[in-house]
Amino acid sequence: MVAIANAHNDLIHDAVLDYYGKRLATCSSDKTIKIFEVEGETHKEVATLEGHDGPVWRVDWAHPKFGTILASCSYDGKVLIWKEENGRWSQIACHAVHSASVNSVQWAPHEYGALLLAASSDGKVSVVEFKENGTLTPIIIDAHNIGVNSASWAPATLQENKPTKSPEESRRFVTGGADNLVKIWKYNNESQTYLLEDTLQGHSDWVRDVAWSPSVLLRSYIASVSQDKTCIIWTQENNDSSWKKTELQKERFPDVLWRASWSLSGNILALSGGDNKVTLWKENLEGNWEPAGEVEQ
Amino acid sequence: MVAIANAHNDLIHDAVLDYYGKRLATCSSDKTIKIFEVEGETHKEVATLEGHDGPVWRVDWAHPKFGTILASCSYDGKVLIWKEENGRWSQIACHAVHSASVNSVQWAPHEYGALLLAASSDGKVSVVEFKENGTLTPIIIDAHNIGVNSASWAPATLQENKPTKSPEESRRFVTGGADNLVKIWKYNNESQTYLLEDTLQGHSDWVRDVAWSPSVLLRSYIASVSQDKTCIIWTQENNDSSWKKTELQKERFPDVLWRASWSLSGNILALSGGDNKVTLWKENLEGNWEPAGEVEQ
Amino acid sequence: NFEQPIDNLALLRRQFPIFRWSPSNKIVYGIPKAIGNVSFMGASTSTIEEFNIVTSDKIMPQNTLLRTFPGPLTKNKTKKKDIVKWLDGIITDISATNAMVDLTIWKLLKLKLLEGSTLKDISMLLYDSNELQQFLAEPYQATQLVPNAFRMDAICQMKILAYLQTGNHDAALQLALERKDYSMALLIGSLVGKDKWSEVVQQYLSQEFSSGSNNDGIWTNLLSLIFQVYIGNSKAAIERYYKNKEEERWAITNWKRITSAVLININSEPTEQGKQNIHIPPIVFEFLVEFGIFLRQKGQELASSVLFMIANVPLSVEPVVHDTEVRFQYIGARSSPESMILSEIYEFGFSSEPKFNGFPILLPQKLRHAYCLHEQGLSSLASKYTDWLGYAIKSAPRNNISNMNLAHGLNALTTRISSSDTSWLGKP
Amino acid sequence: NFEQPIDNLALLRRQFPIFRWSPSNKIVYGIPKAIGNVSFMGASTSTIEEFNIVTSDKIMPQNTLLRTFPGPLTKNKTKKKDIVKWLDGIITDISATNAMVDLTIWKLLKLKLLEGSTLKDISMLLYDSNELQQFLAEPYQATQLVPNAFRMDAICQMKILAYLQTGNHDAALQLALERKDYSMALLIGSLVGKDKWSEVVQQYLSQEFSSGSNNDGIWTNLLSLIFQVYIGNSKAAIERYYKNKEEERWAITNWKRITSAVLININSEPTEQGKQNIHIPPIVFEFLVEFGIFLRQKGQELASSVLFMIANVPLSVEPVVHDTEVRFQYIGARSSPESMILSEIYEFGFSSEPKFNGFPILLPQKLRHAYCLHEQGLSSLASKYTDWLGYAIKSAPRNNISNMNLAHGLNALTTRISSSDTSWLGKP
Repeated sequence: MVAIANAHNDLIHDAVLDYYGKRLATCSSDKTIKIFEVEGETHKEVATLEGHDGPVWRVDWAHPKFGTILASCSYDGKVLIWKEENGRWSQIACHAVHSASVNSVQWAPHEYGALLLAASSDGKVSVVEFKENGTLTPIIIDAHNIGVNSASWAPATLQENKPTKSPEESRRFVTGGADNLVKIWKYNNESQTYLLEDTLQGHSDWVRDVAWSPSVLLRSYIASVSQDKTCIIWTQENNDSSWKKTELQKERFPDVLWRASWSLSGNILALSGGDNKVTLWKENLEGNWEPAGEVEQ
Repeated sequence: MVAIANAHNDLIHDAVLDYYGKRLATCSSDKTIKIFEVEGETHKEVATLEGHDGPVWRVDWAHPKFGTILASCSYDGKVLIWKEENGRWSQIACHAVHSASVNSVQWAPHEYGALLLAASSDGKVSVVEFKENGTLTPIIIDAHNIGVNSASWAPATLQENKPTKSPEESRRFVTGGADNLVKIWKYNNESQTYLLEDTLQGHSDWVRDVAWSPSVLLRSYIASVSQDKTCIIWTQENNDSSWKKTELQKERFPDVLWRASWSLSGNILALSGGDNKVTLWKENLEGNWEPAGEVEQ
Repeated sequence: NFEQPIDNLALLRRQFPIFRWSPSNKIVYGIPKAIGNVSFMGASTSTIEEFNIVTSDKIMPQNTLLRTFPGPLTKNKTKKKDIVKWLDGIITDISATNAMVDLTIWKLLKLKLLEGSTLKDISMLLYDSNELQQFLAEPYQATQLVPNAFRMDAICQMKILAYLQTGNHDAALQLALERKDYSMALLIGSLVGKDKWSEVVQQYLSQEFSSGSNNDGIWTNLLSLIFQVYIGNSKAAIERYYKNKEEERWAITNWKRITSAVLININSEPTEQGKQNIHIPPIVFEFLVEFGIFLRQKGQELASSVLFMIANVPLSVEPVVHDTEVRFQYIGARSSPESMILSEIYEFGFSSEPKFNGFPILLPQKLRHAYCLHEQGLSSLASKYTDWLGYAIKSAPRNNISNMNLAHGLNALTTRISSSDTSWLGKP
Repeated sequence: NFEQPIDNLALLRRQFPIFRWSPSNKIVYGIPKAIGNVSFMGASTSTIEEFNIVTSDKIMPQNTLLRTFPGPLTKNKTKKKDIVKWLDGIITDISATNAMVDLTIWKLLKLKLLEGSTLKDISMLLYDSNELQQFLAEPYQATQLVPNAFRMDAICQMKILAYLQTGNHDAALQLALERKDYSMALLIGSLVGKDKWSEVVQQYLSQEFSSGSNNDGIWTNLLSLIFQVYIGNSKAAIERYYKNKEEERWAITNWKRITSAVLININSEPTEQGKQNIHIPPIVFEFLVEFGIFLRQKGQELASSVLFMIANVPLSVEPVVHDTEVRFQYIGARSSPESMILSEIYEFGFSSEPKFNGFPILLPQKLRHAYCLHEQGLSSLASKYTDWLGYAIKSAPRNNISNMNLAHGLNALTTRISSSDTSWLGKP
C-alpha cells in the first residue's frame, strides 16, 4: 500500500491513477494539480501544475498511446491539457468554450482518438478533438438547463450499419444535470454532432455524478447519484431498447451522494457519500443491488 | 357355331379342342378316338384312331411346339400317344405301367417338356417324359388307395430357390381318388420324384374329377367334384401356405358331379353333372361362388 | 359307403354332359338329350347327339363391369369425373338389378373421387343418422333434479389433492371409485394414461348405465368405444371384441353404425382448398385400422376393406400395421371382376400424390383383368391392358420372382390374343 | 427545492471521500477524517489526510465462488463428479452463511449432473410432499354413501348417444351439463378437444368444490391445472393466470408447489440405462415453458429460470417458443458472478449431447467472468478463461458484430493482464 499524505491544503476534489498505475494526479480548491510518481511502496511528488484561476474539480489521464497527457477542468470555466516530456510538465492546450465552471472532464475510449468530453455549469457539454496538427474542433451541445454536473463516455462498441456497410462505432455518453435529469447522447454521422437519444427521469434534486459502466458486451449500466441522496442504476438490454430504472436501495442514503465509480469489470460500484463513507455495491443473482463492503481509511 | 353330330355310337367320355381350336378329338366306350377338323362353320371327320382294348376315358392334345400329338387313356390300363404327320395319324408310343384302368391323362405345361400325367384305378399316378431320343422315364407314385380318378397339373410358376440360385419351377399337380381324398404333389429335385405336399379332406364319396385353375400369379384354385354331389374349391394364398376349403354351394347338387373345367382366366368354372346339366360358376366380391348360367344344348 | 371298389364301371352306365374349355378361347360341349342311366344292363348308347364348338363369349354371361370400365386408369390421363360418371351408372345398374346388394364400397369410392366430399358424407353413407333426428326432436320432460349419484366430501377432496401432490395416482383413483365419484375418477384416470382411462370409462359406463335402458349393450359399447377412440386407445377398445363373444357379435353386426359414429365425431377442420384427400386424424386412423383388422379376422373381408379404404391404407404385401399379419392387398375376393375394378379405382384415387406410381401388388390382378377381357371376347380392351402391363413390367425390377411370373403370364396371353386374332374364328 | 442555482459552491464547502478505480486494476482513495461541513464560512481545509493506493483485490470482498469454481468447464475434460463435489461445498457454505437463501437452483443443477436423479427428486426439491403423508395417514371415517350428485336418466342417456351419432357434441354437452352429470360432461368434453375439455374441468371443479373446503382456491386451481397439463392444455390453463389477479398471485406464490405437483404426476417410465438426462414428456415440457414465461413476465426471473432449466431449454437469443418474446439467455441477473457460474454449469449439463458445442450466447458472459477474475487478482484463472475464449472466438464467424465486440473486449483484457503482470505491483 502506498499512502500519500497531505497532498493539498485546501479541499481535494479528485485523485486519478494513470493507465499503468504509476502516476497519481490530484486536484484541489487551491487551484493546483499535483503529480506523484509511485514505485513499489514509495512515492514522490514530481510536479505541481498551476494555471487554473479557480478550484480544479476533476482531472483525467489520456490513454498512454497519446503520450503522458492529463486533462483538468476548473471553476474558471477552462479545460487545460498538460503534457510531460523528458520529466518536465507543461500546459499544451487550453479549451475555453464554456462560460461557467467546467465540472467534469473525461477522455473518450482511445479507439476514438484524443477526444475530450467536458460538462459545464453553463448548461452545455463540449466534445473536443485534439488533432495531430494541433487544431481543436469543438462540438458544443445544449445539454441541461441550469448546468451540467457530470458527463461519462460509454465503452467502445461496434453496432450494425446499413446492410452494405461494415459495422460502425456506437459513440455514446451520458450527462447528469442541475435539472435533475440524466440524458443519453449519441453521435450522428450525418449531422456530425451528438443527438439526444433518451432523457431519464428519476431524481428529485441535482444529479451530482453519472458513470457509465466500462463493461462491454452485456447490457449497458449507468449509475447516477444525486443531491436527493439516492443512486439509480439505469440498464439497457441492447444498444437500442429503452432504459430500465432500478433504485440501488429502497431507502435514501444518510447524505448527498457525490461520486460514483465502476470497477473495470463493472462488477462493483463505489459511491462517495456526504456521510464521509465510500460504500461498495454489487448486483446479486436476483438482479437486486446489495452492499459489498465499505472502504475504511 | 360348329355342330358335330353323332360322333360315336356308344357313350362318349371326352371331347377336346387343340391349342388353335382347329381340331377336335373325342373318345368313347366304343374303344375309338375320332379326330375332326373344323374350319369356319364346317367340319370333317379326318381319322378314327383304334388301338385301345376298352373304353377310352380321356384324351389330351400336346402343345403344338411338340407337333400334332394326342394322348389317350383307357380302361385297358394303357396310355397311347398318337401323332399326325402329313395328314396321316399313327400310334407312336404306348405307356403301359398301370395294372388297371387309366382314368385321366394330361400333358404338363409345355415349359416342362413333353411330360404326361396319368391317373389309374390301380391307385397310382405316373408321370412320364417323352424324350427326344424316344425313351420313356416314368415316375410312378402310390397316390390313392382303391384308385385315382383324376389328376391335374398346376400352371407353370417360378418360385424362390436357395438365395444363391436362380428361381426354379414349382412343378405341382393335384389328384382325386376313390378314397374320397384330394392330394397335392410337388416335384422334389433331390429325390427326383413327386412328394406328397398336402392331403385335403372334404368329400364323403369318390372324388370324380380335380381341376387346377390355369390362372397364374394370384392364389391357387383347385376345384374337386365328387360322387357325394358336391364341389369344393380349394384355395392357397401363396405357394406354401395351407389350403382353405370353400364349398361351392351349401346344398348338394341333384346328382353326381362328373367333371370340372376352368376357363382360361380362371374366372368361370364349368361343372358337368349327372342331372345332365352343365352349370357355370363364378366367385363374387364377397368370395362366395354364385351361378353364372347354364349351358344349353 | 361300403360299396366294393368297382373301378370306373359307373362311367359305363352313364352319359354325362361333356364341356371343355380350350386354350384357344373356344369351347366344345355336348349335352345328352336323355337324363339318367342308360337302359338297365342293356347296350349303352350315347345320348349326346351333337357337339357344339363356340367362342367362350357365346356362353359366358356378359359382364357389364368389364365391358364398360374405362380402364386401365392412368395418372394424368384418366379424368376423375369420367370415373365418377361411370360409377354413377354402375350404381344405378346394380341397384336396379338387385335391391339387396350392398353398394357401400362403390359409393365410398365415388365419394373419395368427388371433390369436396367430407367425413360427414362418409359417415352418412355408412349410417344415415337423420333417422335419429326425429327422436332428438321429441320433447323431453325435464324432471326435477334429485340427487341420484355421489360425490366426495371436503375431506376426501383434500385427500385426493394430497395423493396427487405425492404422485400416488392409484390411491387417489381407488378413493374416488370407493366414493363412487366418477367425475373425479375420470379426471384422475386422464392423468394416468390411456389404459387406466379406458378402465375407468368402462367401469363408469357399466355401473351407471347398466339399468333402465332397454338396449344397454349398444349404449354402453358404443359410448365406450367413441370415448376410447378419441383418447387414442382404439387398440385396447377393440381388443375387448376379441375376448367377449357377445361384444364380438355386436361389433360385427353394427360395424357400419359404429364406424359412422366414430367418423361423425371428428371435429371438422377448416377445409383446405385444393386438398384432394379427406384428412383422417391419426387417432381415427388407428381406430379404422384396428377395427378393420378385427373384422378381417372375423371373416368380414368387405367390411374390413371399407375401413381400410376410409383410412387410405395402401394396397400392399406388407402388413397393415407392424404388429399384425393382416394385409390389405385387394378389395374383396381378388379373383372377381368387381375386385379388379374396385382396386383399380381405389389405386387411382392415390394418383394425386406427387410420387405415386401405382401399387405393385395390383399388377397380377391387372393381368387377370386382361385374361378376363380376352375371355369375354373384348380383345381390344384386353390389348390395352397388356400394353399397359408391358410398359409397367419394363420399369419394374427384373430379378423379382413375382415380376418374372408376371412377364411369363403376360407373354402367354399376348401370344394367345394374337393367335386367336389371326385364326379363322377370330374377329376381323 | 427552490434554491437559487448557485453553481458548484456546495463543493467548496464539503470535503467528500475520493475513490477512483483505474484501468491498472489499482485503486486510489482518500477518506476525510472529519464528517460534515467545514467551518462555517471559514477557510476551507481538506480533511483527507492521506491517499491510499492499493490493488483492487485488497478492498474487494473475496468472492469464494469465483475463486474456487473449477472453470472453464470443458466437454470431455471436466468431470461431472468434480462439479457435483464443488456444488456440495458451495451449498454448505451458502446455507452456513445465510439460512434464508434459496438454494433451489444450486440443488437443481446438482440433481441434473448427478447420475440416477429422477423427476421425483426434482419434485421433492421444489416441495417436500412428505409432509402430506401424515395427513394421508390419518384414519378416515368413511361415511355412508348418500346420493349428493346427479346423473342422467335413461331417456337422457339415449339422447346423448343419439347426439353423438349425429356428431352434435355441443347439444350432448349442454344436456349433460343441464342435468349436472359431470361424468358424462367430462367424457363428451374429451371428444371435443382440449379447449372444451378444460372448460368442463373448470366448470366441474368450481361447481363441485366451491364449498366445504377451507382453502378452495388452491384446491380448485391446482387440481384444474394438473388435469389440464396432462391433457396437453398447459397454455390455456396458464392463460387464466394472466387474466385473473387472484389466480396470478396464487400462481406466483405457489410456483414451487405447483411445479412439484405437476412433476410428481409424470408416469415413471422404466429408466433407460446410460441415459443421462431426465426425460420430460412433451406435455410437461409445454407446462414448464408456459409457466416459465408467465413467471418471467411477472418479474419472477429466478423462478422462471428454474422452470426453463428443468425443461432443458437451451440458453439462446431466440425466443423460448415461437409465439413469445420471452428469451432464456442467462440464469438470473447476468452480470452477477452467480449467474456466470450457474449458466456455465447448466451449459456443461448439455455436453453429453454428441454435437453440443456450447451456447454462443454465453461467450460475453464468460469474458465478463474473466474480467471479474482479473479484478479479484485471480490472474491465472482469468488467463484460463481468456485462453479458452481466444480458442472459441477463432472457431466463431468473424463478421458477426457480437463476435467482433467480443474479440475487442478480449484483446483489451489480455493486454491489461499482461501489463499488470509485469508491473511493479503484479504478482510474482
